[in-house]
Amino acid sequence: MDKGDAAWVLVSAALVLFMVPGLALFYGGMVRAKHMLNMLMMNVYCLGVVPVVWAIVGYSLVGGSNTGGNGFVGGFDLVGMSGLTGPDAGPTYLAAAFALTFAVITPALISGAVADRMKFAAWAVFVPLWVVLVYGPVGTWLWGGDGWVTARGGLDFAGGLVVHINAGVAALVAVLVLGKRKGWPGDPMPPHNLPFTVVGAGILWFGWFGFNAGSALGANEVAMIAFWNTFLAGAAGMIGWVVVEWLKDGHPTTLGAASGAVAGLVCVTPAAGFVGGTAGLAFGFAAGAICYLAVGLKYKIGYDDSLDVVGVHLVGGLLGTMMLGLFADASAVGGEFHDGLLFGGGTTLLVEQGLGALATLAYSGGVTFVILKVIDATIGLRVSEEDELRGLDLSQHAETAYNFADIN
Amino acid sequence: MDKGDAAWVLVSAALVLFMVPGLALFYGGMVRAKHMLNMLMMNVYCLGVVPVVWAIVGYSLVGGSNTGGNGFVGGFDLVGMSGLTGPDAGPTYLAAAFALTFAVITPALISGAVADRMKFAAWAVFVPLWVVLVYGPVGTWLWGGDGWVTARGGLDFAGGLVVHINAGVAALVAVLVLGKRKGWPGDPMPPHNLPFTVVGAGILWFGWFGFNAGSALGANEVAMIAFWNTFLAGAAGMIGWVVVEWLKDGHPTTLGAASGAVAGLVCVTPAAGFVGGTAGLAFGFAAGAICYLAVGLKYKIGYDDSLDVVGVHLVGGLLGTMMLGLFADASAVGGEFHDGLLFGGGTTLLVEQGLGALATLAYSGGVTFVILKVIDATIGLRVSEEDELRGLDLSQHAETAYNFADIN
Amino acid sequence: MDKGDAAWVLVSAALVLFMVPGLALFYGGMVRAKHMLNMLMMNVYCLGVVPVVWAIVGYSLVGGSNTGGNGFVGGFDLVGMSGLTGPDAGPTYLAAAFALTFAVITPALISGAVADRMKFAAWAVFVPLWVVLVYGPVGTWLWGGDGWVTARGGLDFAGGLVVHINAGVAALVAVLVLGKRKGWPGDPMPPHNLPFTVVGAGILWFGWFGFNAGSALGANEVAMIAFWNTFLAGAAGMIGWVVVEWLKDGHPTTLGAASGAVAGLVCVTPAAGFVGGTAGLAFGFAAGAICYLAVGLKYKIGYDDSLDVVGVHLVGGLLGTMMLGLFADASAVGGEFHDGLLFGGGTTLLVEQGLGALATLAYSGGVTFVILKVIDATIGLRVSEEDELRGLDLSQHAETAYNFADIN
Amino acid sequence: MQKLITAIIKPFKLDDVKAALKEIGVQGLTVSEVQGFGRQGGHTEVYRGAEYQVDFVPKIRVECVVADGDAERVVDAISAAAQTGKIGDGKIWITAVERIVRIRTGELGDDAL
Amino acid sequence: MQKLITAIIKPFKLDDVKAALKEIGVQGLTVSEVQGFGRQGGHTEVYRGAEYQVDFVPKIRVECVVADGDAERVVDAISAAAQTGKIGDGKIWITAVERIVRIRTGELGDDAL
Amino acid sequence: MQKLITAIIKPFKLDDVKAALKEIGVQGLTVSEVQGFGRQGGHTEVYRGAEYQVDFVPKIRVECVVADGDAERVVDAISAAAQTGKIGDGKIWITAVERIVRIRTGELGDDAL
Ligand SMILES: Nc1ncnc2c1ncn2[C@@H]1O[C@H](COP(=O)(O)OP(=O)(O)O)[C@@H](O)[C@H]1O
Ligand SMILES: Nc1ncnc2c1ncn2[C@@H]1O[C@H](COP(=O)(O)OP(=O)(O)O)[C@@H](O)[C@H]1O
Ligand SMILES: Nc1ncnc2c1ncn2[C@@H]1O[C@H](COP(=O)(O)OP(=O)(O)O)[C@@H](O)[C@H]1O
Repeated sequence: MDKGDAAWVLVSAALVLFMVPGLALFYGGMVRAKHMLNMLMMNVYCLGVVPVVWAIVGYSLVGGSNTGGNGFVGGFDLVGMSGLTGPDAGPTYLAAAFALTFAVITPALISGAVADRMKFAAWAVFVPLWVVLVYGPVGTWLWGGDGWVTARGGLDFAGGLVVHINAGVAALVAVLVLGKRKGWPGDPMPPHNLPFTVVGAGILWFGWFGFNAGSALGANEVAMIAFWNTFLAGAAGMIGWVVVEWLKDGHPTTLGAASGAVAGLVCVTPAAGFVGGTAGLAFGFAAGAICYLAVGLKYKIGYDDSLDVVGVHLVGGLLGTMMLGLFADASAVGGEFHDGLLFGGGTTLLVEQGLGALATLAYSGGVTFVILKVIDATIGLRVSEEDELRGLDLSQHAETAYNFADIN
Repeated sequence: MDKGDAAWVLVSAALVLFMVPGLALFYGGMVRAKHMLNMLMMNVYCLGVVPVVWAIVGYSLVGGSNTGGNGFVGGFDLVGMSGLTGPDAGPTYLAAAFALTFAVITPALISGAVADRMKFAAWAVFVPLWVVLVYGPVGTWLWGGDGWVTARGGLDFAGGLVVHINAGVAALVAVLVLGKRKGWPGDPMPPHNLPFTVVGAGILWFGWFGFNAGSALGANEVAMIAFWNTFLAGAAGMIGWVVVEWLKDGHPTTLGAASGAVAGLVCVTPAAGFVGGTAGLAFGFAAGAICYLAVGLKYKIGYDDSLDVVGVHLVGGLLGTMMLGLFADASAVGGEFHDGLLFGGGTTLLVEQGLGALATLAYSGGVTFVILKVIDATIGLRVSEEDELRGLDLSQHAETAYNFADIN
Repeated sequence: MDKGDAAWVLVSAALVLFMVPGLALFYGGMVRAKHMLNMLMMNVYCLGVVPVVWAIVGYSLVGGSNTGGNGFVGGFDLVGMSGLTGPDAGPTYLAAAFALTFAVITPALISGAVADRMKFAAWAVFVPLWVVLVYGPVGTWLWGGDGWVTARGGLDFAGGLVVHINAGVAALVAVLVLGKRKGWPGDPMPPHNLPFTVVGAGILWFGWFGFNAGSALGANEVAMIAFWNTFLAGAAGMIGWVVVEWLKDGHPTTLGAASGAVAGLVCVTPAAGFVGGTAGLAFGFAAGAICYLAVGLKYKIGYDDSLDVVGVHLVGGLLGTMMLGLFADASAVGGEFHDGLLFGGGTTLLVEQGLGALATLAYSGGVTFVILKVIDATIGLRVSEEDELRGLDLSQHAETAYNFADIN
Repeated sequence: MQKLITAIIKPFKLDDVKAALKEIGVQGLTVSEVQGFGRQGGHTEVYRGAEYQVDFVPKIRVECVVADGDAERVVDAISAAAQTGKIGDGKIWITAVERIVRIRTGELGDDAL
Repeated sequence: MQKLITAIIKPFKLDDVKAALKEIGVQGLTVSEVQGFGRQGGHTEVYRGAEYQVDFVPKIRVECVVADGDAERVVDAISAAAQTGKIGDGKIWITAVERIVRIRTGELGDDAL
Repeated sequence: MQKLITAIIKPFKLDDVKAALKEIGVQGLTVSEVQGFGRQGGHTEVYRGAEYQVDFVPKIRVECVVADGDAERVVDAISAAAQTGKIGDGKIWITAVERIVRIRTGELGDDAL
């Protein structure tokens, strides 16, 4: 493996790992203080349990040889990292580590939806099950040896389907199964620490360069273009969201700026290495404006998606996946894939993108539902009303986030 | 492009981007709680608007062909990133992204000076205008194709002139135009969250390795030397500031340590790839001690530079730019440029450094003044007294930074 | 130097530097609010003073030619970075910078033990003395030209001995010399800001990739394997700690998750490039469980190790150093060293590991004791009872960490 | 003469109490965060295995100065709104106010309310 | 006998009030952060498009125990210093103190002040 | 009739005061964080060379409603527990409570304590 490529992938894996505490802060700042540690814990727990699962079986499911070559479920030949020995195995370890960071952050995204009411024990069981039963297969479809979506020509550069639609639809199912927080939507539930949310978004953006440009798997031209697109989409996402909310609500908000940047980054994720020029601006502006509008849906429809995982990740992921059907431009990046509608490729790619999205929605939504129902029937999904009121920090973790008053 | 070089520049661009939330925290910790989000927002907004401007016209102004070859104003041939297609364009996208991070952080530096009293709408208009009308040209002088300062032999490794003097003098002009905060200097305005300031400084230092060593544009020997100098100057800056304040005020302060490190980093910025050995210590100690003394000037002269952008960035930038006239050492780094006075180069370089500094002071100061006056006459620069008292978070953004009390 | 290698080491040095503010937050979140800034300051001060010492004499002590070739004390030929000139010196500057980051963070680790009661002036003198008199020699034993431990076959990939046992035993000696905090263990001293602790742990983990995988000194296969092991051990450390505390105390805690991850990372540090497969999980689980139990010892034995530097770094470092005697596997990583007991190497390596550990315990413990006694006799080690009660922020630094109430 | 009504209530009842007072015509009140100790008992926190008993429970103190004749009604309104029937609902007490001034206008007595 | 003067004022007036009290010889006082509800009205915050009405306004409560004969003067001083003339300036009320002790010395009554 | 005992004490004495009150049978109390100004004097902070005088010292306010006959004993207990003998130990004052209700049960008077 070229050492320049290795250096960039090493860094990228570290950057994506760093997104997890970033996400924890981004989400944590938005919950009320009494639920803060639970939100952090749901995220960092993914950093604990997923690597264990990954080393044992998860990586094999995505990176191993395809079972029966059908492109639907991965293989078992790398279970326990078996057979990896000697320095030649280095690149495989690196690939496993880079892929692992994605498997860590995807379930972590869901935590924002179920915030403030889920038993930690339920979450502790949910995450490894979901990674094996949902993330593993969907990852195989796109990024495994002969994933069926990829084989048909569907595109997902860094995780529009595998990460954002996948986590987003799981989040939607989870909030429907879990039910609303006590008091929602009547009671005010303002963010308790927006500076944390802003810094969290900053860390996410920083890490997203590893996520998107690292998905080029080398310090190559595609990485450079993906870096550029990621930069533009985050920026335009912020501007798109802030402009629309300024016009609609009368104020440009800090939370809006942070949310818009994340929306833009989500949206460009499937496309980062497949478009050129200033296309990143289009993905960003569209995501900023549309995700802003989408987060309002929960009040109209009545599902309590605490921190708008549906509005940002599901909607942003779908948007980016479909926009790629318009903007994909093989010549701009020197790749071999169907061009999008706007670049003379007709509707072929659009159809494949839609098919991949639908399959992900159906599979992830369905299996997530089953996992949650099983957990609910055994461990129970929700904390008691009293525990919810006291706060999940005390009830689940026997801790409080802040103690500013010194009394000794 | 060599992949090792590419890997380092990709990382460096990400690191410099990460400086923006770092700067937001560094500054944000110093303001009062009711202005916190506005300070964060002024910074992150730069991450939103500047990339949009950059993709459309900004990069062309600095990286495009020189208009008429006069070295004063950049070209328009890369407007809208036109003509960049195919994988060969990769390195240009990377160069544009790296340069963009500098264009983002430079106006962000100014926010610390105008803190606590500027209308957000005014800032929203100021930033893109300033990037195009001030940053673009000054960037061309040094780093454009045939910038006139560089052509004469003036040196600026990573932004003493283009970034720090440029932003510093703009900050000075801005506070003179805006006027003092209500109550300054009589009322106490203590920092509201010094831990944020310390972490912010840590992030800045971390990112500064990308800023300075990344300016070598490759993983080469100059990058290594620049990394070393950056490390020493940050450290010596901290020690310089803390020792002087300990002697003078009786206490070594955390804010002093953070400020001194930043001062040292500012000062070594123009010189990082042009000096060797332990010269970084000299830049750091000088900056720590002198910037500490410089921040006291505002009370004597009577300008309200809220967070000492003048004392740290203008003074530190000038100091480093001129010290380079003493310490530049072509043989130490294997470069081709005038040696400084101490290394047998006579006063030639000193004169060129002074000329570049004066030109930047005059141009940036003048154009900034005009931009602000125009905004004042149209949108208005300052919030009302009542809005200032309530805090900019509520009045400009309809948000509050912290809600520690859970009442439901 | 290969540019890919250079890129990775540049990044790694930056990552390890970033661990210092990470450590400051990790520790800072655990102290009471009135001591917060002092904790931050003890850490960032290391970033100030150690580089100065390093440029003058420290790097020479570890990286210079061995004095008399005895492998016990380093050389003086690189004092003041003398003789380093021209671009060829680049890699030496880079090596010096990377090594420097380790010399910065090692004394910083000790700060957690002496928290809440040490005079800042005493700490200011302690750090440079300790780096020269303790860190320099022990570093030479392992990583200097012909260090005696390495020469005998002892292994320390990234600092089990040099960093963690070294700092850990110094911490133990320091708390014994300093004495307990007023009120300990009767008075409650709960953490004041666990979100900071969690983010700090996240930054530490992120930086640890530079620490461990960077110690391969290139973007090579060993770096990839070290990266993988670091990932697994941090994860398994978290799970190990949380599972044991959940069983024992009834709750999975956020502080436990953060602490366990750090314990796992500590434990794998000496081994990261010497083991393969899923061995990282073994190091992590063992460290998580055992360090959790070890932190309880202070209440039984009665030493006031404020933030468990002994329980985590000394115990975790010893554990990893000895486990390496079991798990070292030269063929797994393509290295040349004794295999561990489990891989057919017999007890040879175990003995050498034990010898190195004992020597470090004795030397570091002894010299630390002398340094502290000398400081106590001159400057005095402890603040007055009244200063301790008011808080070290006010008494040592004339600052307060937080001002949330706006009164003007 | 006026009365100062001081109520210690559960934090999540503040909105209900405020609404109830508004309804009966109370035009102003002052609230603060306090910590209560009483029958309700506190909770235990655990940090790295060390248990730490917290006896205090977060409460809200509501203070309201009212005209003599309104005191009864105000106490009843607070009582009704703040009651959950579970331990820890809190107390309401009345003390006598000798004089009250509205700073803005200098108005005194009931006019100052 | 002493009086307890309680004043609810605008936070930015605290320095002025303290100075005014110092000037007329008051030697001690106790302040706390409170939230006021009254005519002044609150503000609206917006988070991701959801409006959220905050009825409370930050205020400072100043408490000062003074000798019977000083009460009038103290109320006047606070009133003058805290007045801006705009809605929300706050209230001052007086209650009777039956006994006061200085903990340090055990001194009682006016000597304890 | 009951008495409201208000004590301003040093924060690190809260545990001792609580224990002392528990010992003499007090079953409930309410505490809050306050800032005190008095003889004790504050401290100076320095930010980038600018000195900033803080006159206020953190204190804890303890409020406890007790039966008429217990007031004396409670004041003595607090006084003993909170005393360090150094400046700034604080004050205790007593005011009369006209009525007290336990919200949970509606109990009145001493039964509400
Ligand atoms: N004697 C008292 N004086 C002052 N406050 C009290 C007193 N007793 C209780 N409180 C306050 O009332 C709150 C509720 O009291 P508690 O005994 O827990 O339950 P209940 O109100 O159901 O009797 C306490 O947390 C405390 O704040
Ligand atoms: N009846 C009351 N009891 C207790 N506090 C009150 C009362 N009325 C007002 N306040 C306090 O006084 C503050 C100012 O009152 P407000 O009605 O807003 O304006 P003004 O003082 O100009 O009449 C309120 O925020 C509240 O803290
Ligand atoms: N007249 C007063 N009214 C209300 N609170 C007071 C008064 N005098 C002092 N205090 C409170 O008591 C605290 C201690 O008073 P201080 O004068 O510093 O010391 P001491 O209690 O030893 O006389 C002050 O910080 C303040 O909170």
